[in-house]
Amino acid sequence: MKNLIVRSTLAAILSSSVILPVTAAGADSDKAILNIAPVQRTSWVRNFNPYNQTTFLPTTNEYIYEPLAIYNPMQGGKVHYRLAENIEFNSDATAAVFTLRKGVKWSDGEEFNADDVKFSFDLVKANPALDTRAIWQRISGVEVLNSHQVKFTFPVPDSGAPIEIVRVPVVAEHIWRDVKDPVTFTNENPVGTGPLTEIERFTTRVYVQCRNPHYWDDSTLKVDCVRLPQLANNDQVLAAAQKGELDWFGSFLPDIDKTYVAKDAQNFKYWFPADSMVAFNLNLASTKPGNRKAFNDVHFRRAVSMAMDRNSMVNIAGYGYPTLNEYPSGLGAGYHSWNNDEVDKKFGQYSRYDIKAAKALLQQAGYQDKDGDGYVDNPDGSAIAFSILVPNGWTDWVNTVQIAVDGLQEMGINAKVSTPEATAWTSALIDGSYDAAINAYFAGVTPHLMYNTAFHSSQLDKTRMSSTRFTDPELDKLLDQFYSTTNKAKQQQTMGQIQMIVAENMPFIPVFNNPSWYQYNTQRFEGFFNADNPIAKPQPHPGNPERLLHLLSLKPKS
Amino acid sequence: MDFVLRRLGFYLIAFFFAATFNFFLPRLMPGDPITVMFSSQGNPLPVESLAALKATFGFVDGPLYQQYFAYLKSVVTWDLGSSVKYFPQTVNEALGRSMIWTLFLVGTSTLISFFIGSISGIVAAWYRGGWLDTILSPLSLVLQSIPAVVLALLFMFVFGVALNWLPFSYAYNIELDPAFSLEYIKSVLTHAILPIVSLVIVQIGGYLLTIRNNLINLLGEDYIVMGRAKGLSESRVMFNYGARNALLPSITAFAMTVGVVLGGSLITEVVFNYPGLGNTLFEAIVSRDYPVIQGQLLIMTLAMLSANFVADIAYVYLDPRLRRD
Amino acid sequence: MANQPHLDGTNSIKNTLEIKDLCVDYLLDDSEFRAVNQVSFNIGKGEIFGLAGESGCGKSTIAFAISQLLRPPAFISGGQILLNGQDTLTMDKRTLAATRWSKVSMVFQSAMNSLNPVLTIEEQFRDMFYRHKGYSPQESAKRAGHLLELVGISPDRLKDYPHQFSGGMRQRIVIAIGLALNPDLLIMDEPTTALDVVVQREILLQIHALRKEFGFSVLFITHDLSLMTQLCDRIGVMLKGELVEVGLAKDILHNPQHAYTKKLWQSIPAAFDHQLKQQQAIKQSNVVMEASV
Amino acid sequence: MPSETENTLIRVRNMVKTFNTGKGLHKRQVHALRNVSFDLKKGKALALVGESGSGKSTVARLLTRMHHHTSGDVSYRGQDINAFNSHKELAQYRRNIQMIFQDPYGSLNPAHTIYHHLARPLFTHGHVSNEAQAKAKVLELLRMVELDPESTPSKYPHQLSGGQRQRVSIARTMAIGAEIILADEPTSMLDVSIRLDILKLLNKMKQEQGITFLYITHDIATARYFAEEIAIMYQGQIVEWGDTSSVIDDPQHPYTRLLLSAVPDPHISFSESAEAGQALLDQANLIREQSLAPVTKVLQYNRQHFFTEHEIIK
Amino acid sequence: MANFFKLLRRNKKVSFGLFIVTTYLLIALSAPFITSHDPNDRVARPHQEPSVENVFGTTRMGRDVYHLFVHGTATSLAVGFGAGLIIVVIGTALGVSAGYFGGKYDEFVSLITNIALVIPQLPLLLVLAAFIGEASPLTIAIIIGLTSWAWGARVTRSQTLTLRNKEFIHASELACEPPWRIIFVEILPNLSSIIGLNFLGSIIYTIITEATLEFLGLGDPLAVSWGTMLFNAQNASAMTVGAWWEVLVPCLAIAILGMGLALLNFGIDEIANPRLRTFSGIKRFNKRIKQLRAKQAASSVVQSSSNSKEVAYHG
Repeated sequence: MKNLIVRSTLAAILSSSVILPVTAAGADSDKAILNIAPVQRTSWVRNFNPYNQTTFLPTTNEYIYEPLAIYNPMQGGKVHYRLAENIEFNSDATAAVFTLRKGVKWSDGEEFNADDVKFSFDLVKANPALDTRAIWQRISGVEVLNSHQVKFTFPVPDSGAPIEIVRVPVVAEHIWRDVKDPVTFTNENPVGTGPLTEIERFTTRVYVQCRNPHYWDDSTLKVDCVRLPQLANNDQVLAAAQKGELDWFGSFLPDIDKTYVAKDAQNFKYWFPADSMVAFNLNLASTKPGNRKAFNDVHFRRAVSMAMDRNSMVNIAGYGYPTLNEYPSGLGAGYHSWNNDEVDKKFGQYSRYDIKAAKALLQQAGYQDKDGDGYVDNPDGSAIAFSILVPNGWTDWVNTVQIAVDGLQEMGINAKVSTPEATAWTSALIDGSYDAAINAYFAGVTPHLMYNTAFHSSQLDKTRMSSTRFTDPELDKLLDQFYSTTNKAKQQQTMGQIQMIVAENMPFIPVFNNPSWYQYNTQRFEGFFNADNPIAKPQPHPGNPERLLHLLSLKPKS
Repeated sequence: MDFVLRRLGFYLIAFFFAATFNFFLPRLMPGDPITVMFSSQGNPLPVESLAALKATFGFVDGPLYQQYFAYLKSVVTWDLGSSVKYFPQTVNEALGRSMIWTLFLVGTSTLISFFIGSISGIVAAWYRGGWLDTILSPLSLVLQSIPAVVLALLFMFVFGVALNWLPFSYAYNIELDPAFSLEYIKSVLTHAILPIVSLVIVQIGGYLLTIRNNLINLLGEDYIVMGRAKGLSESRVMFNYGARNALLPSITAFAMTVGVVLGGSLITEVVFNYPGLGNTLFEAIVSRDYPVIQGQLLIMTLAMLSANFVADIAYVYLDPRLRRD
Repeated sequence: MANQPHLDGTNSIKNTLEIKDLCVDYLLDDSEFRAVNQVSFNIGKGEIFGLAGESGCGKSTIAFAISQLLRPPAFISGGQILLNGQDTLTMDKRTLAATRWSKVSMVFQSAMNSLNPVLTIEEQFRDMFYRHKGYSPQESAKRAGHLLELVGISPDRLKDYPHQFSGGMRQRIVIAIGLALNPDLLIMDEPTTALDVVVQREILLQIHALRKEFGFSVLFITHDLSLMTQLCDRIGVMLKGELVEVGLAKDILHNPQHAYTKKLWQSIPAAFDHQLKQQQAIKQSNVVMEASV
Repeated sequence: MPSETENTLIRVRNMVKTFNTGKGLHKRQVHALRNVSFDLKKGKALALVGESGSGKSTVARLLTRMHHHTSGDVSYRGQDINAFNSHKELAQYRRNIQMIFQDPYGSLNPAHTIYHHLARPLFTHGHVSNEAQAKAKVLELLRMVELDPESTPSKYPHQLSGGQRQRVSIARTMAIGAEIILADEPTSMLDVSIRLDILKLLNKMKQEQGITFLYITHDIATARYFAEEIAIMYQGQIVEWGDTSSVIDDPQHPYTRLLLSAVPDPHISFSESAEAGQALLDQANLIREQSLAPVTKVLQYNRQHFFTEHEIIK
Repeated sequence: MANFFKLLRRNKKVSFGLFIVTTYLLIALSAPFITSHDPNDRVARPHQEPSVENVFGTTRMGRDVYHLFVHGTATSLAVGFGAGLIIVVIGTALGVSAGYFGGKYDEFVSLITNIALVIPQLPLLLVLAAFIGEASPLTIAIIIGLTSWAWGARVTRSQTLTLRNKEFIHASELACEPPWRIIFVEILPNLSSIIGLNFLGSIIYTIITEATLEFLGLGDPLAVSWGTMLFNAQNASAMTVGAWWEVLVPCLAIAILGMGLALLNFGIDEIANPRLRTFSGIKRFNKRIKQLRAKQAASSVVQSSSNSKEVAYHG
């Protein structure tokens, strides 16, 4: 869940840091310094431990620790090789050999080789706390074939494993083998393989990270340094952005055309491509019998879906930033290349707002107001009444749910909004102690991640993605099948079947895709990704490995 | 001395209560931050990973009494663990850094408002019914009832955004490194103006009214009339005879308001992105950073207790009747 | 006293205090209340003059008016207060401040309350000495020590705070402060009400003796007519803001003229045998007088 | 010791009261009363005279059982008052023994009308059963204390003068139906001209209704006016007691003499005889010190006049 | 009653405060009659300026600010009065009982009260509200009520202690009134101004605190109250996008009500202790003095006072 509209909870009508003009920053004004705001924090704490997913600095991944490769979902999962030159599967996709690029050096001048890779994976295995991506569930062994080849073996045929493997940071063995506790190690002076490894300035308020003297891809890199001012909330980001102090950032900005673009239409721009899918969940295992009965009826679910005024959700609750998702499978525009057109033809009507049809559908299926309380009941007379959970403070979602409730109420369904704290919302979704909720799904390199975490029976109770408790043996089989081959056409076909089953059963009710927050400023740099130049996901934040591609494509304006 | 010792004993008890309360507070609430943080991570976290992480951050299960004693020990040794959100930063580091700023805000604004409030309260009472009294007394009451939030927002909007006179975010210009330089100090001061002024306005009315009312109640006292009859100058009678005595009860009130000021400061810091305890606490609350929350509550309680203790000592110092030999 | 201004061409001033037609009003919410109504009396040099009356009759108001200590809503609406021939009501602020205490000092009603609780006795001497005489702290401490001895308190208690003294001692300290500048007039506003009779007697005897020694005049205010008659040379009786009778103490006792004065005497029961008899006699003579009228 | 008669309502023998004050290291015992003995006889007034702090008010508080005495025997009509433990017994006892307080401004509740102050005890003690009766009785009480029965009941305490309030207090004790009244300086805060009226009223109650009084005062003159018997207290001990006239006109104990010498006498002017009593005053501290010592012996001066001797202090 | 009106006329602060508070009360009570729809309905396009249809404009969500204000008034007042009631009841009960009964019980209550006083309020409330989650105005009222009684308890206790030693209480005890009657009939009426001050002060405190909590996003975002109005305005960066009305309306609503209650509070204080009055007579006083001086100056030419009154002078 990378790009929920960032919670704008903190106080300030509009807040700005009074920052000197960027050009005045530091004596090295001849350096190309890129001002980025990838995350919002109240203070910088010097921690460049790449395994510490929660607290490391946003310039650790990719910028210091270059990945082996980058998978680009926007290009249908295309591989951009970085430290690796090639990835080759064996015939049954139970192992893959990574061939490493020659001549790559660590920023301290030491040579990078296959031992570093094996060391890194062993490190993760030895310290479960570091294995936050659960990589050792996907792989069963790492073997150094020679100084430039590493072989990964998988417990089952898994052509998707490299996607996860390349997300594991590779660190320098000669540094890390002396680290006593890699879990609490803060790695204050990092040695990396990435483009920007030198910490030139560090305060709690701002830090500057500059060019790796030994970077293997030095000729492509045009940015000398990135500078990260500490910004605590959306309002501060906006204030800084309005002054043109930020070159590349990703934040929710209200009325962006008015508040940002209008200040300098020539240079201030944004692009919000579709990201993670947002859907309503009805808990098929609800503890309330009346609700459970209705939720398990696909007609009821379809009627609920048709009561969703998706356009208002996008335009009013979401300021028009999200991307409408009327795919009955929930696939969304981001994965359109995977789309099975048949699915939309067959079930598309159920994921479009049509309150009249919804009412008719309910009527047909026998839902009527039996007890005269003004709300429809099950055909057997048991009552339906539920609250839709939405995390408190996530304003755009709260408004979205309110719009949904308006539609449901109009249809005669007794639905309300409930806004527990995010913690309570998360745990309710994980353990299934809720009736209905709004939820967001993973956006992986392929749609497989979303479907697998949501509906594979092995995933039940593990994350909040499996919240609907919908499983299907056929679906399980198809999901397992998807990565058992490296054949793209076969995968496409499997994905088509998966979509069909999901759309037919409508276990979740997709409404829109979250926007990828991305704004940029062309006063000083050019080469930004945008709708006309859609190379990869454009956000600067650390969950997006493609940002390395983005960084490398930027160059100062002459 | 006896009095001071007795108060100290009370503060110990109060602190113990607060600490105990502090222990149970997060334990009554569902979920731990690790689970929450990782349940939305890219992949389901293996159980072993989760357990290992929990152990690292000190979220160990065990009988409640064991946890409690471990906690008490950590409080006594003031070893409050690490922040979850800003690991590996320790709670002490996080608090230490932000406390300085809060102390600066609260201290400066309290001193200013106590000084101005008391003096104008004394003058208002002395010349009761004069223009100062007629205007200031109801005005300060009204100001007192305006929430700190509203005031801070208003100030920020008017003087920061609309007029653009003063900086209204963070404690100093981030381009400067903290140093004992004129530039840095100037930056700190200009950045502090808006938060301090709004805090002063929130507080000043209270001081003004307390001391005014105290002094008015004293005006009929014989020793004040005697002071005047002695031919002493008006200001000498006003301050040495009137104010000295009227101040005594307001010292206690002064300590009481520290809590209110701390609260006001929290909000003001959040509004002005001031890097003090308020900001830290709020962020900790949002991210369920329990160690930091607990540390915050403890340190704020300590602040309250110390303020009260200082007030007690000041009281004994200023009121000879409490001094026992 | 030779350089005192002369009044109306008279060569010397006989009276320390002359009050002429003094009126004091209190401003109420929508009216005025006359607390002192056209009161006139004189106090001669070295004389003890008593002002008797019940609570609210205006006797304390007069005391406050003399050195201009009244605060709003009370104001002096007429009359003159001549202190050594100078009208205190028309004095400018500076002269007034200089006059206070050096010419008129006061002993207040409540023995417990007339000393500032947060200052030492020495400091309360010192600020006054400094203001009027410019004494150094050492000088003032020395003087203060003498004064305390005069009222029978050990000078080494100068560093003590008021709460460390008993009520009687506090009142003596106030008297000592009151005599510090050799004033012409000492105003004593019910100085002994809060004290026990024995202490009261001790203090008043002391005042009586000091007056002989220093020659100041005293304005003595009390509701206790017996006490007043014992101490004072002359007495004025007040009723509801007006002075209804003035005379020598003896005359007030033996030959009261105003009905109110008589009533006051009648409401004091006799304590001793000889008083009982005397009262009996007065009663009879009144009966005779009334009969004759 | 005082002689006993059948008319004795309250009999106090060797009453001792010690208070514990201070905390911790400053814990101290204060001996408020030391072996106090006296009788209250029906229809008579005993004046308890002393300086402030002599313990005279403590006596009243102990008699009303607001506090318990530390030791000694106190009996009401032969019954030990410490034995009244149940609320009912205590109520029975207190119905008979009531107090009039010194401060007329503090003894009436500013929030209630005079009617409330008088009617409440009537109901509480079952003297009346309905409003009409209560009204009539209140009027009667007000007439008895010479207050205007028409306008007074609806007034609030702040609308009355000090003397009027004290009359209401007296009426209240009547409403309860007390046969013993402990009057704690009932006139000391009143204007001189009113004092005698109040005393006259009390006197009338004593004579006409046979009410018994313990009259606590520091004013010798009113004691003489009102009380048949007098007891002089100093620092928790009674040092001299007996017939009022005998004690006042012929004092035996040095402290009594000191006290009496200090009583203002308009006939003895300072300027004429400033030295009057000066000899005694000069010894004041010595006398005080001696009188503070425990009593060792009681001497009888005449049939109804006793005084004490004290431990000799070096 | 007549006295009451006389008092109002004389004390402009009280009457002005009373006017404000009454107006708010009227708005709150008549909310269903002076609004036409649910305040959460989206009735217009987002951020419409104040106009005839939407007198206070609309919010980012297209809700009518006037409707939000009216219903918010009801919520805020209910929360304020509710918490005020809880605070007053707990504070008075503890304070009076501790002050009256004294002894070990008093020591215990005082200890608890003093501890509650030295624990910082707002941070605690923030944490509590966050942990409870989805804190509705009712929940907020209850937690504020349950955590804010200490000041009232302390003041009431000390006042009760003073009363306890008043002679009229002794007299009631001697008259054998039962303790409950002494507390309720004899003591409580004399505490009315303290209780009133506590109540008004608590209302102000609660309304401010509720708005603060909600503003920080710790309340129930669906509740219609001034705090959530501020929170939503904040989230929509209303000031930045020029929708000043969305911020100004709740700000002024809170500030004006606060002012009204404060004036009322001040008035009660002045009535309870007339010495504290800001003495409006000073102007009159100065005028009167001036007149007198003028008159004296005029008459000083004519030799004064032949109209001395009759005084019996001896000798």
